[in-house]
Parts: sequence; structure tokens; C-alpha cells
Amino acid sequence: MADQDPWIRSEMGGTKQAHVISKPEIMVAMLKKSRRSLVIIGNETISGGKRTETLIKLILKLQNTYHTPVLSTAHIFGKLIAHGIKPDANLGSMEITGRLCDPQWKGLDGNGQYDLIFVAGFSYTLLSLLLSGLKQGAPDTKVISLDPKYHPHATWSYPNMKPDAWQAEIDRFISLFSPDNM
Amino acid sequence: MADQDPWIRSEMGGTKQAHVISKPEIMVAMLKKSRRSLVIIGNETISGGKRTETLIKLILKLQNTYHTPVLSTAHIFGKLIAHGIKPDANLGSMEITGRLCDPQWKGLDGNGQYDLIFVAGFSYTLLSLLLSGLKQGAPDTKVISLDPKYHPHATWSYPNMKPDAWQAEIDRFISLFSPDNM
Amino acid sequence: MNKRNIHISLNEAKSSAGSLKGLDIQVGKIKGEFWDEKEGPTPFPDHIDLRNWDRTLLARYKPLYLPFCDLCCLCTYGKCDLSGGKRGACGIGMEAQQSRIVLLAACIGAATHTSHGRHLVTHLIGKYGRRTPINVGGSNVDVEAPVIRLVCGIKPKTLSDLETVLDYLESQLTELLATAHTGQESDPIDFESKVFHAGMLDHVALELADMAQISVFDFPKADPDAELVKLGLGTIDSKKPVILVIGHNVPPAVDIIRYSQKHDLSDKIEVTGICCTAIDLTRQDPHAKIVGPISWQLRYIRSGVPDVIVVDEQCVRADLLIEAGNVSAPLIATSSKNCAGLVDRTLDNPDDIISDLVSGKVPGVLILDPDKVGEIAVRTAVLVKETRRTKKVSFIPTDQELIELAKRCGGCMECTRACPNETPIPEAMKSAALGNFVSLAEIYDSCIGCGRCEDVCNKDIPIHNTLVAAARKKVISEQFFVRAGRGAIQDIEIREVGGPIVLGEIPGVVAFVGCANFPKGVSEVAEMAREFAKRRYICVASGCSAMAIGMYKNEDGQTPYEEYHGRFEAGGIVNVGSCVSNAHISGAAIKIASIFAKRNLRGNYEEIADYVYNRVGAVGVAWGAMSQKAAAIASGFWRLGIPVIVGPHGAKYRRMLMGRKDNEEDWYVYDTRTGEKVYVGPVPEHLFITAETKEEAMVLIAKLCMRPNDTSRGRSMKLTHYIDLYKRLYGIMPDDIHLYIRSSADIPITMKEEILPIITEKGQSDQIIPDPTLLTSQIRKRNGAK
Amino acid sequence: MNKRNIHISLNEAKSSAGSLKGLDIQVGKIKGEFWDEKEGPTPFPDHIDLRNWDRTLLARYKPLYLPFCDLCCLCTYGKCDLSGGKRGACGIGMEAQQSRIVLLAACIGAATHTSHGRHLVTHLIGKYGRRTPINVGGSNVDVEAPVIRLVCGIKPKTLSDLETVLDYLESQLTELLATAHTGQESDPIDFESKVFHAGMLDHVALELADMAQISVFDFPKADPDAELVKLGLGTIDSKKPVILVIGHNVPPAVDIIRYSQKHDLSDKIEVTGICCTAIDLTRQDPHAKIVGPISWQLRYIRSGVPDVIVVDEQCVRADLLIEAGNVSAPLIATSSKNCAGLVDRTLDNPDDIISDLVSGKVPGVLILDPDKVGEIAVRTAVLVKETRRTKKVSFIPTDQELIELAKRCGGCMECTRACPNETPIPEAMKSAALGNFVSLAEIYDSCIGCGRCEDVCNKDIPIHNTLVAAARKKVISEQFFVRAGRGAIQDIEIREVGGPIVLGEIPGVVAFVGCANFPKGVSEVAEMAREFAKRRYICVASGCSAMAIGMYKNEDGQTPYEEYHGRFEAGGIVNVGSCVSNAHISGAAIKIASIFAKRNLRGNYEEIADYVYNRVGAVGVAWGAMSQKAAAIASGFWRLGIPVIVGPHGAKYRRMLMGRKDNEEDWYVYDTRTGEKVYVGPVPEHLFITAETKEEAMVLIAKLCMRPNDTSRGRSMKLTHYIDLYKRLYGIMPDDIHLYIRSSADIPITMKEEILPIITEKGQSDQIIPDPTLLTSQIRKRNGAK
Ligand code: SF4
Ligand code: SF4
Ligand code: SF4
Ligand code: SF4
Ligand code: SF4
Ligand code: SF4
Ligand code: SF4
Ligand code: SF4
Repeated sequence: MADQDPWIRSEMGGTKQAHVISKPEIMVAMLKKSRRSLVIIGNETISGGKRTETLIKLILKLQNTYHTPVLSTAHIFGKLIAHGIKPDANLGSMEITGRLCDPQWKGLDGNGQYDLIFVAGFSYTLLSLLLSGLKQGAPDTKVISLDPKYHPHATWSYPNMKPDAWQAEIDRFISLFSPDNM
Repeated sequence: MADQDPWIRSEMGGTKQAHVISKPEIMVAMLKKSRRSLVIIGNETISGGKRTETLIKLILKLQNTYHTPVLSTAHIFGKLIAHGIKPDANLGSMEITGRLCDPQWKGLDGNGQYDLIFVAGFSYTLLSLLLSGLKQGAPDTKVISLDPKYHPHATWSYPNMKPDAWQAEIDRFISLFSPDNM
Repeated sequence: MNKRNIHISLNEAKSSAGSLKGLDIQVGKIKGEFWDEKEGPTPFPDHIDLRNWDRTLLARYKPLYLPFCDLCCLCTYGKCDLSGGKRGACGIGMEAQQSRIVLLAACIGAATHTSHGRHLVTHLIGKYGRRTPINVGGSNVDVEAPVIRLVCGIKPKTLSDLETVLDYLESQLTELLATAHTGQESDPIDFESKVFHAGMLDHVALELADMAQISVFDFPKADPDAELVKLGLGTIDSKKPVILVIGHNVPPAVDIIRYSQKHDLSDKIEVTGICCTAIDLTRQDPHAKIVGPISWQLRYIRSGVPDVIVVDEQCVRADLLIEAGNVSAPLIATSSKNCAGLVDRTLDNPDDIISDLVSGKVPGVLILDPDKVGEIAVRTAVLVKETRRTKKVSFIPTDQELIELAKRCGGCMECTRACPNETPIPEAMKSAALGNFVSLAEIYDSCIGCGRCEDVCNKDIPIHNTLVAAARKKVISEQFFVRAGRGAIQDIEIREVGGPIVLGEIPGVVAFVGCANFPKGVSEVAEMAREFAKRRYICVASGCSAMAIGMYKNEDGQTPYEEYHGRFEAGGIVNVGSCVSNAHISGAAIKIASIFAKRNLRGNYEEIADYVYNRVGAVGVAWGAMSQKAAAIASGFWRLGIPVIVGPHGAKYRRMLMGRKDNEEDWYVYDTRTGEKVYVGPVPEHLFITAETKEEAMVLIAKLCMRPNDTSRGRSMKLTHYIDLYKRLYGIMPDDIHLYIRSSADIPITMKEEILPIITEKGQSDQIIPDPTLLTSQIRKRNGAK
Repeated sequence: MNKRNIHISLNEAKSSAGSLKGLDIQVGKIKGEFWDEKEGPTPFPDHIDLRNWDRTLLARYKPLYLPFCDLCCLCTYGKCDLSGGKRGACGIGMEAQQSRIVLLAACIGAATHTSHGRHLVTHLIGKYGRRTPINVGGSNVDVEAPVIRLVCGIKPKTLSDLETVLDYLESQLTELLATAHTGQESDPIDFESKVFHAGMLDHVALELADMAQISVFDFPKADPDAELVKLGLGTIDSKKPVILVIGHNVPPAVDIIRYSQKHDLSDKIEVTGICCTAIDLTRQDPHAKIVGPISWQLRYIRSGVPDVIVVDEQCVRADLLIEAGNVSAPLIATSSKNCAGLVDRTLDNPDDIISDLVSGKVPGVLILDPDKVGEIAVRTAVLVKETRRTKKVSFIPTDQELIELAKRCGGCMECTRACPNETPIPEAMKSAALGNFVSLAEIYDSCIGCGRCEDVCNKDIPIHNTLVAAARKKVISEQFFVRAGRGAIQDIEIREVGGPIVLGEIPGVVAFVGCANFPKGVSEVAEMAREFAKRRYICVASGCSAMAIGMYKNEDGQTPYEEYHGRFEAGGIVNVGSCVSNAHISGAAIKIASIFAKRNLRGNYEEIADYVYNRVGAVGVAWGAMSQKAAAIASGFWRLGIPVIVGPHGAKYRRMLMGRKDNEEDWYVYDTRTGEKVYVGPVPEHLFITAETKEEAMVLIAKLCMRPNDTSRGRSMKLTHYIDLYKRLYGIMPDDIHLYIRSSADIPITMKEEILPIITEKGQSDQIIPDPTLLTSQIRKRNGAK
């Protein structure tokens, strides 16, 4: 019983709110446990500045260390290549959300559904809805929001953070990457 | 920025959630600051058991030490007398809520509105709505929920608590009562 | 907008020239050619035509808003946080937003009744012809359609006249719904006025729907001595094939009865019902059995008793297909309003359908022809009964199973936190695990059968079933009676009670209406009804509340319907019928103005509402009101000046309408004789209020029955009840008596000693009793007075 | 339900016998006595009549639900937590609940248009008579009411015929709204089907409303060369008295124009408008000026320019009375849908009203008679102009004030967190405090003027005003053109483009519709429209989107309406008019089936929708869709098989309808010639989808224009655009080309080299191009094939 859980659980807008990522070890553990993970990045990934830099670094590392497939949404595929990332696939954000909600979906490689999703690079409102859709339609899928804003509909989310603090957290996460941690 | 505040504040059902009463000193401080306080107790005050015992003790103390007027709702006036409390007034829970939302209301004694309200002894759902009504209609009034269940629409609320822990908290509160603390 | 148009209906004109058979111009009948009553100012009114009346009431009874959450999420500009005085992206504030939500609810409710009425009328016209006469009580009921007369200014004679009324309703509702769009109405009080309008329309729809079915079916026609019908799980012979009908639209159920009668199966099958279809079915056939109110759905189905489930519209659980499937009972959906995803088999061969259902090839079918439903339900029930014998169809655990289930409970409290009534399930499970079922059985009494507890139990305990199991003895003994819904009140009854009511000598009319979202079990409603019947109020009931009253027995084993008579007079408990029969309650109030006081009804809403408000001491109690329909029904009472009290869950309607007895200036009326403003005290004090407990409700009932027009004799009687109840239930004297005593003649004689000192202290001076009105138009302007 | 009834209207029958003047039995006209087209299977259809069609579409395009929150709070059983597969107290699950919310939105939207239509028709009949002929384009438009013909199976000739249609709409909407009641429909797909029905009704209402006003007013009548009208804050001469009209119901605005013309004031006052009333006003009088879309309300009023604000219905800010009061501009409310709490002065003496307004005795009035509004608005504007000179009426800060305000900012981020577009206000304030307004001015471009930021700023900075101030130069230079709304598409235009569209040789019809909830400024819509006009698609626009397109200038200073022609042919940008004019877009698609393909329209919905779906490469883009009306409009397109793309905020409609190109089995059609099932690829891939960026939207537009019926020539053109856009905007080749290439003839010649290897790799085999249909009823069953 968290302190701020209403007693009647439906009192506030949501009964299941994302856990706050308090340390990167959590995500490493989830990666280890996961059979199939996927990274989904949205159009704001390339909006520039620190956010882009941080995300690109992280995604490259994920691709390289864990070979996690990366899917880009919207129109950013080409721009990502310019940033040194070659996504494994491109789909609309709604399209990939729909597929993730279909237990029969074969995945990008034909080997079946994913059980762990990282998301980043979206506007807050749009991601909220995508996460809500996943929470509703893919209840068993763990979804980790990497954006520096708290997203209640994710399974795990960073809290609202200043850019520097967030960058430091992502760096800590990356520092844990190693083939042992797979 | 609390960890679990959604970034877009309207994401979850409420943007303003009650502070959790972490220690009784908070309430004592509020009592000191308040010009006019009022205790409102609902029908479950006399539902029996530990809840009744604890609340009656507290209310008696409040009446005696701070001379805070007590208003009972529903039909419990007579039963309270049997428990040794003589409420200062009786009104329906909706009636008193309506009056508290009217800046022109003269109060029970004709001396004007209240700025600090203690509430206890209600069913969770009903109190939720009463608190929501006050939050909306009497935004400057501080409302403290003494029931052992977290009420997001209050200004301050106890978290969800086991009866024993709650009783201990109330006892700690009472122990701070003294004419100095007025 | 329909006001100046008349729609004339025409039977069949599908092919072009020459085929205008059945043209039936009913101008005279509709607009009252044979009705010499003068037309009032507002036949077929728009919202705006009655806005002043609404604002008059709303100036006294100010809305108190209790938002469900801080947000508005109605459009894609949102969500918007409206708390703390903030405005949405569309500029709306919290108060207007909350009143908009109330309007939406009232529109949904009124649309439901209107659409139901349209469906019924169209069906009955198709089957019986458009000239089928309206007949709600033969010669006993001359004022056959008080609400329609009042609102529409017409006097409907045939089913087809009702179509004109439907056109009006649909047009108005569309307009009201439109105002709920983002960026339309901006003022909360104007939203509230539109709510009132929706409510008024709703009562028109109710009256229309019930009139249509009463006229055509063998329902009691304003019969105070309608038969007693069986009620309760314990009354059902589960050895026979059992059909369960659920919902509000009775024609399929009627055709089930007819089919079984025609094929001599009446004695061989049981036809049972839940909700209003059950009530209306027993109006047609008193041998059908009522299982219980809306909240009995899960427990009854899971008991395995019903073999076939026939569902129509309104108040039907959205998971019936799943629940029916679990107990291998085929589901027949009969309304396009709930297609339930089923294949429409209306045009298929019955044999094929039945074979598909019996074999379990399909879990259910959609059949939109009531006749066909009749045949298929009966034949399927007979066949399926056999196949179900070999299957597990009851999910109510045995005692031993119950103990095992209870042992699983980890005491996590999630069930309590999900339960609308916060029932103490975990504690009860603890005792049950030790073989003591008493606490669990107690929870059965306050359980509304919603099933939310089960969804959150991570030990997968079928909690609701365990409650039913624990209460097994009680459940089996659920054998009660309810008087079949009588329909309208006779003119003669009105003539006899009109005077006593208006003078206050019958202390009040208390209507128990609405659904079964009861906080502490159905028994509270029975208790209230008995209390006021005993005090010789006129108690009226409908829908789930009428059932709830029946689910009680006194020391002599009598249900309230056996204990009290069914006449609309002091000391009666009058079941008018199903939810649509609520119009007979507002209708009775209106008929008092017409029959007793000889006021014109025709298109004369404002005057009559003013009359009812100031004179007719009626109060509605919707103790378990749950639905948008209930919201609409309540709104219709408000506009007529009749206060409504709801139970604690009713707070979730999110808006109260309360008066302020402490503001003297709010309680002046005009004296029609002089035009003077006269203080009359806070009567009735509120228009809509939530009571926390049944005790509070009872005191409120007594109090809200007072009216400015009460004679001293009447007022003193009303005060006697108020004070007596207050003292008994609250344990003290009320502190506001002086507000209701206009002169010493008002003081109840038996209480003089107690009261006089209070009055002396508060300094009450003598007030005249005016001929009260809120309308300047009612002032007779004698002596040059304004 | 109205299907078999005909409503005949009658002018005045108030007094009883003998006064049946004006009886007008229009059976022939209504049911098509003079219309020799064969009646199809579903005139005046109920939802259930088209359920199979809906389910066919919905089997391909499955709903994806994106709940706003975990709860349902629609009734007092709730709130109920529906997350994680839990069910509500009424048994409903999350999917059905979300689809119910969509249905509610669609009903509110359709009710708004229907009620607006009822209001218009009643008003116009009152003023011009019920026999006023329908005339939307004279001899150029023979198929004058394609939607009504298709849906209702009638051919309306006079205003009064439209009343029959209104009765039908209101009846159906009431029924649909009823299904949203707690405990009715339980199946999400059936809810979706009801959403489609609401959408179809909505297009009927749209067509009806626009037909009525086009017929009576001096609107362009299907005129491709309608005049260019001025648009933008910079076009207004604020030295003259300025009237601002806001909303959607044009009669009061028309009467303002007429009054000023009659009194020779046309040159002396400025009549300016926001939203659809503005658009419709300029259809009547091209000298009136359009300020901008819905989101321009706050900035324009706060600029102090408008002297009098006249507000009617729909999309009007709910805080206008407050905002108008702040700048001392009287408010005239003109619709009973938004009474705004104002006193109804309709019957008062104009002099009294004007004096009350000018003196500021009242902040506003409610006047329900458009004529009177005309007089009062004009006279008040002239007088108030003078008094306002002495008052502070502009709240846009000066540069110096702006710096001071910006200095107050504490960088708390609350504004960003409240802003729908998450604009980076705090950073911009930081620069502004140093005198650099560039960033603030940039925010102006993506600001939708909702005002939410201001409500949360605890430093009380009037943020929206600061944006306007920072963008001052830009604001003043807002001088654009938009072509006046032309109304319907001429038959001859359809005849000419019908073939090229159906064969795919005009690559598509792209309709830019809906509100201004734009994520990144209005310019994106203009950009998209220009791109597709340049590519020789037919671009169509309406409402706020039509304005948004106009708010752009190319290098030569031309707006898109100057750059592109207004004909319904390749390379046009066609402004049909206001929101109600959207029916001309669906109407054009329907007319292709009728005029080009000679299909019967009359009551023949399913066949025509199937035709449009499989053949007409049309796509709707509602980039800033915000309202329930937009939801209804989109739904109407869906049922007709026309996909709709929304911007990112459109995700808040909470439900997408998306196909799955990876499921081959979903993409088979029947070949009408043989009855064989033929794979045609995922065309169109989606029915409703949110695009994250304009680039995604553009690629989707190109893709969703493909249809099974495309000839190879057409397909290769469509593919060229798709691939070209994809490559340019995404920077890579699309990976799904092989799904759209049925044979090598489909491959765009210029891209052969790039594409051939892909096709070879993916192993595409030759497919036939069928005569496609989803309906078994359309199979011609030759050669004994089914
Ligand atoms: S209004 Fe209801 S649905 Fe909307 S956010 Fe609040 S609780 Fe959720
Ligand atoms: S209706 Fe208004 S308050 Fe509600 S979500 Fe839309 S913009 Fe916000
Ligand atoms: S089924 Fe009964 S016990 Fe369970 S949550 Fe509902 S009301 Fe409470
Ligand atoms: S939810 Fe289940 S396990 Fe938890 S307390 Fe309730 S019955 Fe026991
Ligand atoms: S009383 Fe309420 S729950 Fe019962 S049948 Fe009527 S509407 Fe349904
Ligand atoms: S409609 Fe159903 S899910 Fe929604 S609040 Fe009511 S009971 Fe709960
Ligand atoms: S007014 Fe503009 S900047 Fe402010 S919250 Fe609204 S959109 Fe954002
Ligand atoms: S809310 Fe006000 S103070 Fe806070 S960052 Fe925004 S402009 Fe600055």
C-alpha cells in the first residue's frame, strides 16, 4: 500500500502506475529476464540537442551489446542512419502498437511477440496514449519508458528529470552494459 | 516534482493530491495557524470497534483542548451524546459541504467561514465526493482527513493504514495537545 | 421546433402512384379538436420556453458540484485540469463541466426511454395497427396522459398519436445533446436548465411507453387490487425448464408466455425475470416469477437454474454472454441496442437456430422478432434442460468447497478496496475458512452483485459465489410477494386524496423508485416504505425499488404488499410498475392540479409545476439509483418541483440541488391574492440531496413533504412526523422547527410543551398562509397590487 | 423506424376545426414519385440494416484502443477500474467501454450537426416558406443531395422535405445514444458499427444543413471560381467599428450584413469572423473578413480590436463572456444552445437593449431572433466604438511590458506541463527577459490559443498575450486569402474526373478537414495541401483546415488559393465551405458512383459504399481534429470506406482502425465477374490512423489512396508518389512495395531499376486485377460461380 494510493483504487485516473526507475540495474535485470526485447523510438529522437545525443548513444549501445532490434516510427529512418543507427524496421507508432497488442503477431523477424519494450523519443501526450494502449492490449508485455518524464501508463518509467540528471542516469545504464549482463 | 507526478499534470485523474500526514506535528501547526476550525464527523464514527473508540477520544480532546466546534452528520447526534460527545451542530453531510463552499456563510456561530476542517467517520466513497466538492468549491479551505485511508481530494490525509498503526498515530496527535499548542 | 408542425402518418406508401392506402389524417385528434380545454402558453416547449421557471427554481436550489476527478476528458484538446479555478482548453470551468456531465447523463437516460418508447410503439403499431386506442384505465381514467397533455398540449387517442410525441422528444433530445458538445453552452445554470428539460422530456417518454404497453397487453389497468406475484430465488421450480428474461422491453417475454400457453407448456416451464422486464411480464402474466432486481443477475445465472437467457435492453450486464456460456445456457439477444456481437438469425429457420443453440454450436443468437423469440426460447429451454443435466451448471460452491476457497484468502484487502460497498470480505473469509459462514452471509445482504471483487482477487476466489453459498439458506428462502404493477392512478382516487394532500392532511406522497445500487441491502427500502405507510403517507413504488420493498417479511411472515393495500390513499404501498411507470407518479401529481384543482393542463407546464411545487407534498426516494435513466427521471421530478432524495451512492451523480434554510430571503413566495411577497419558510428545503443513512433519509422525507400551501392542520401533522422521526432516529429535537411553524396553530398539539419554549426562544411571529406561487403571472392583481 | 412512415407537414393548425390551411401532402415528392430510380434495399436504414457492411469493414480494420485512463466513470456504480481485463460493475470490459466513449462522441457530434440543421431549416422555413426550393447549383447540379438520396432514398425538392430527413436523423440518434446507457450494448464491434451509423447520419445532417443555407442565401452555388476573401488579423481596419462573429450558425451574421447594407453602413464597419460562421459569412458576403480558425479567439479578442462579439453555437469558447468583459466588448449570444447565463432580451425594445450594452449595464444579452441581432450588433458596435476609445481594451503588452513580464518567470515549467503542445515557454521567457523575442514568437506559431498555460502560472504572467506580443510583426502581417466556400461539386466535374479517379489515374482525392488542434502550427496543413496539389491530386478543404491552408504564402507572396485553382480536378485546392460542407466531399465520392458509374443511389448504401471503398482513392486528413463533430464526420467517411488520417492529438480519439498488411488473408475481395476471391493487397491499408508527423501523414496519404480497382497505369502513378514521398521524407525505400505491385505493369517505369530487385527478392507473382467487391450480393454469378 503505497502512501498515495487511494484506498478505493479506482479513485484516481489509474490504478496501475509505472514503477519509477530508481537505478539502472532494474533495466539490466529486465533485459536479462526478457526473451525478446525491442526498442521503439519516435520522431523526437532526432529533435536535436542533448536528448538526441543521449538517446542515440544509448540505442547504439543497446544494438551493439544486446542486439536488441530497433524500430523507428514516423519519418526518422533516414535521419537515424545519418546519426549512425540503422533501425531494424520502420512502422507508424500506431501500427507497431497495434501489432504489439496482437498475441498472434510474428514479430519483425517472424519469431513471435516481444516481452520487453523500450520506448523513447515521443511527445508526452502521444506516448501516454501509446503506453495506455499497450497496458490495455498487451498486459503481459513490460514497457520501459526511457524519456525523462514520468509516464504512469508504462511498466517502468523515469521520473520527471532535468536533462543533465537524465543523461547521467542513461550513462549509468550504459556503463552496466556488458556481454555478461545478457 | 514528485516522482510519480505525470509530466503532463492532467494525465492522471487528479493534479492536486493530498499530502500524506507523516507526523502529527503537521496538524498541530495547522491548528495553530487556523483562525477558525471545524470538525465534521460522519455516520461511521459510531460504527463501533476501534474506529469509534479512537475517533471519540480524539474528538473529545479536540473539543476540550482547542474548543474546536464539532458537527455531526446523518443521524448520529444522539448516539454521540451516549459516547460523551455533544456535537455543536447537526447537518446533513451535503448540507454542510454546500455551506462550506459558500464564502458568505456565517458559520455555526455567525462568525463566518472556517479555514480548517477535520473530517472523519465516513464511508470512503462518500467522503471522496465530499472532499472533491470542497476542493472545487472551497479551494482556500484546508481539509484534513483523519480516517485511516488515503484520500487524494483532501489537503492532508493519512495514508492507508492498519487500525493499530492509525490508532497509534492518533494517540501521538493527542499527546501533542496542550493549551500551549494553540 | 415541432410546435407548429403536425406530422400525419400514413400506412405504407412504398410503391409510387396510387398506393396511398391507409392515409389517416388525425389532425383533430392530435391537436385536440375534441378537446375543449384552452391551450396553454407552451405546447411542445423548447428548453428556452421554460428557462425562466428553471432559473426560478435554481435560484433557490443551488447546485453543489462534487466532481469525480479534476479533469475533463471529453475532447482531444484535453484532458484538461479544471481544478482550482482553471479552465479547459475550450474555456469551460469546472462547474459548467460538471453540469454538462449531468446533462449528458440526463440525455442518455431520456434517450433510452424515448428510444424504448419508439421501439414499443412501432412494434405495437406493426402488430396491432395504428388506430389501436390508448386505454390505461378505461372509464376510471379520464385524464389518461397527464404528462403528455401538460407538456405537449395534446390528448393522445391512439398509438399513432404517440408518434407525434416521439418526434418531438427525439428532436428536443438531439438539441440538448448538441449543447453538450465542446464549445457550446458555457453557463452552469443554463446547463442545469437543460437538464430539467431533459428530465421533463423523459417523463413524457415514460408515460408514452407505459401507455402503449398497457393499452395493448393484458396489464392491470389502473387497478389498485392487482394480483400478488411471486418474487425471489426461492419461488422457482428448477426442475422445470427455466427461462430467464432480463431487461426492460417486454414484448419478447410476452411472446414467450403466449407461445407456451398456445402449446400447453405453461405448467411445464418456468418463466422468470430480472429487472423491469420481469415486472412488466408479471403485469401480463401473474404466474411468471420475479427473481429480483438488477443486482440478482450474477447470482441467479451462476446458480445454474436458468436454462435459457433472453436479454433485451437496458440494465443488462455486459458480460451475460460470458456468464451464460460458463453455465452452458444459450443466450438470446432480442434488441438491436444490444447485439452482443451475435449473428442476426431473425430470418433463419427456427429449427436450425434451436439446433445450433442446443448443441452449443453457437453460444447465442440475435433475434429481433419477438414472436420468433417466443418460440425459440421455449423450445430451446425444453431441449437444453436435458443436455444441461449432464453438465456442471452451478458454480455456487458446497460448504466444503467454500471452506477450501476461503482458506486460499491471503487477506490482501484488494476485494474490499474494489467493492462499491467496501464490504469486509477478508475478515469474513477468515471465519469462513474455519467453517463459520455468518459474516460472509451478512455480506450477501449488502452485495450488489457487481463482481468487481472477483476481478481483483489474486487468489482467484469466486468471491460473489462464496457469498451466495454462505447465504444458501437465506437464498432458498427468498420467497416473497410483490403486487403486480397497477399502472396509472384512477381519477377517482385523485379526487379523493387531492384535497387532503394539497391541504397537507395526508402528510405526503413518497415515491420509492430507481435501481438497486443500495449501500446496505434492499431491506432499507422496505423499512422506509413500511415506516411511511404505517404513518399513513401514500407510498408509491416502481422498478427495482418496488421489488426491494417486497423482499421483506414482518413477524407474521407478510410482505409489505400483503400488509398494506395498493390504493392511492393514505397508508397504501402502490406499485405502479416498471421504470417507465414512474410517469404515473409525476402524472398523479399533475392530475391533482387537474382533477382536484381544475387547472388546465394543456400546454401549461409552468403553472402546473408551480402548483405542484407549492402544494403537493410529494418526495421521491431513489435509494439505489444507479443509471443515467434514474438521473433523467429525477430531473423530471425536479422541474415539476418534486424533491428527490438519493442514497449515498447517489452522491456520484456529482451534483446536488440544495436550498439554504439559513438564508431567509430565499424563501419568499407571492400570494396570488395580493401579489405580496410572503415568507413561507424553507419548504421544501432541497430539490436533490444525498442522505448518508436511511435514518437521515427518513427524516428528510418527512421534512421535504412540507409545502407553503399546508393548512395549519396539515402542517402540524407533517411536523408531528418530522419531529417524531427526528427524535427517534437522531435522538434529539430538531433545531429548525421554528422555521416551519408559521403560527401557533401549526404546532402539533401533542408536542406543544416541547415546542413552545423553542418558539418563544427563537421569537417566531405570526405569518399568514398565502395562496403561494413563484410566478408573477399567477398573481390575480386585485386591489391594484402588482 | 421511420422507414415505413411518411411524415406529412402541415402549416398551422393551431385553432381547431376549419383551419387546416396550408396542408401540403408531399408524398410523391418525398418518396420519389417523380423519381424513377429504383429504390434500393435500405432507405432510411436502422443501424442493424447496415451492420453486416460494418462488420465486413471492421473485420479488416480492427480497433486499437488507447484509453485516456483506466477507469469508467459513466454511472454511479463506478468509478470502475477496467484495466488488466477487469470488468465494471455493469459487466463491461475496457474495449466495449472505449468504443462506447467513441460512440458517445460520435452521437454528440452528429446531434450537433442535426440540431444545427433543424434550427436552420426551421428558421429558413419560417422566413422563406416551406416550399422554398432546394438549389445547390442550379442546372450544374442534378444530383443535388447525394448523401440524402443514398441514405434516405428520397430526393428532396423543398426545405420542407428536409424535415422528413430531420425526423429520421433525430430518431436514429436517440436510439444510438440510448445504446450508450449503462447495461446496453456489450460488444465492442457492435459499438463500432453504431459509431459508423452515427457517422453516416452525420453526413446526412451536414448535407441537409448546407443545402438549406446554400439554397436560401447568396452563397456560391457549386462555383469553382468563388471569390477570394480576406483572411487574417492583418486585414482588419480597426479604426472602424468592428463586429466579431464566432461559431457555426450563420443567420445572425447574415442579418448583420443585411442591416449594415440597408443602412449604408457597409463601408463604415468591419464584420469579421472566426470559425465556420466566418466561412459561411464570406460565402454570403466576400467583403467580410475571416480572422482565423477557432484558436484565434483569445488572441483576437485580447487585441482589443472587436467592439462587439456575436456568438452563436459550436466551437465557441466557454469563457467568452469573461474575455469580452475584460476588453469591454458587449457580448450578444444568439443561440439557445449557448445561453451563457444571459437574460433573454429577444422581445425587448432594441433601444433599451443597445443602451444597456453600450453603457455596460449588462455585459451581454441573449437574442434569439437573427434579424434583431443584426440591428443590435451594428448599432451597438458603432456606439461602443466611441466609449471603448477611452478604455483599456488591448491586453497585448508592449515590448517593454513584455520584458518586464518575462522577467517575472521563475522557470517552474508548469506552463509547459499544461500546454497541449508542450511548448518551451520557460526557455523563451528567459530570452524575452533579455529582450530577445524570437523564441516566444516561434511558440506563437504552434500555440492553439487555449489559455491553459496562463491558468497554471503562479507568477500570473498572461502567457498567451506575451506570445502575441512577441509575434507582433507576424500578427500584423497576417494578410491572406481563402477562396470562398463553393459548396457542392458540379455533376460535370464529376463526370470528367470520375474515370481518372476510379482507374487511379488521378492519384487521389485528399480532403483536409477539421479543427485547429494542430500540433505544430497551421502551416503544416498548407504544406501538405500544396504538396498534393502540386502532385495533381485533387485537394479539397473545409472549415478551419480551409483557413489554415490559406494562411501561407509562397515565395511570390501567393496563398495556395491563388497558386492553385478551385476546380474539382487534378491540381485543385477546392474549399467547399464550412464544417457542414464536408458532405460535399463524401457527396462527391458518392456522385462518382452515380454519375460516372451509373449506379443507383436510392436507398442503396451498401453497394455504393462498397463501390467507393474499392474504387475511389479518397483520403481525409483531419490534422487538427478536436471535437466530437470531427469524430462524427470521420465516422461517416469510414462507413463509406474512406480512410481518415489524424494528427498526433487525434490519438486522443482513443481508438484507431487499422489494417494489417502482414496478414495476407485479410486482403481478399470478390471478383464480381466470377465470384472468386482474389488477393488485392492491403489497399487501403488503414481506415483511421494517427500520424506522428506531417511527413508520416504525407506518406500515408499517398499510400491510402490506392484501391483494388486501380488500373496498372493508375497504380503505377500512385506508387510513384508513394515511393517518391517515402524516399524524400523517410530517406529510404519503403519496404512494402511488393504488396502493392500486382504485376510488372504496376511498376512505375521511372523506378523500375530500383524496384525490380525488391520484387524479385520478395517473389511477387502476377495477380489479376478483379472487379472488386466485398459483397457477395455484388457477384454476378456467371458460369455457375457462387
Ligand atoms: S473523467 Fe473519468 S475517465 Fe476521464 S480522467 Fe477522470 S476518471 Fe478518467
Ligand atoms: S471539452 Fe474543454 S475542458 Fe473538456 S477536454 Fe475538451 S477542451 Fe478540455
Ligand atoms: S460482488 Fe458484491 S462483494 Fe463483490 S465487489 Fe460487488 S458488491 Fe462488493
Ligand atoms: S482479494 Fe481475494 S485474497 Fe485478497 S482479501 Fe479479498 S478474497 Fe482474500
Ligand atoms: S430500477 Fe434501475 S436497475 Fe432496476 S430495472 Fe429500473 S433502471 Fe434498471
Ligand atoms: S458504466 Fe459500468 S463500468 Fe462504467 S461506471 Fe458504470 S458500472 Fe462502472
Ligand atoms: S495558450 Fe498556447 S502556449 Fe498556452 S497552453 Fe495553450 S497552446 Fe500552449
Ligand atoms: S508557469 Fe509561469 S513562471 Fe512557470 S515557467 Fe511558465 S511562465 Fe514561467
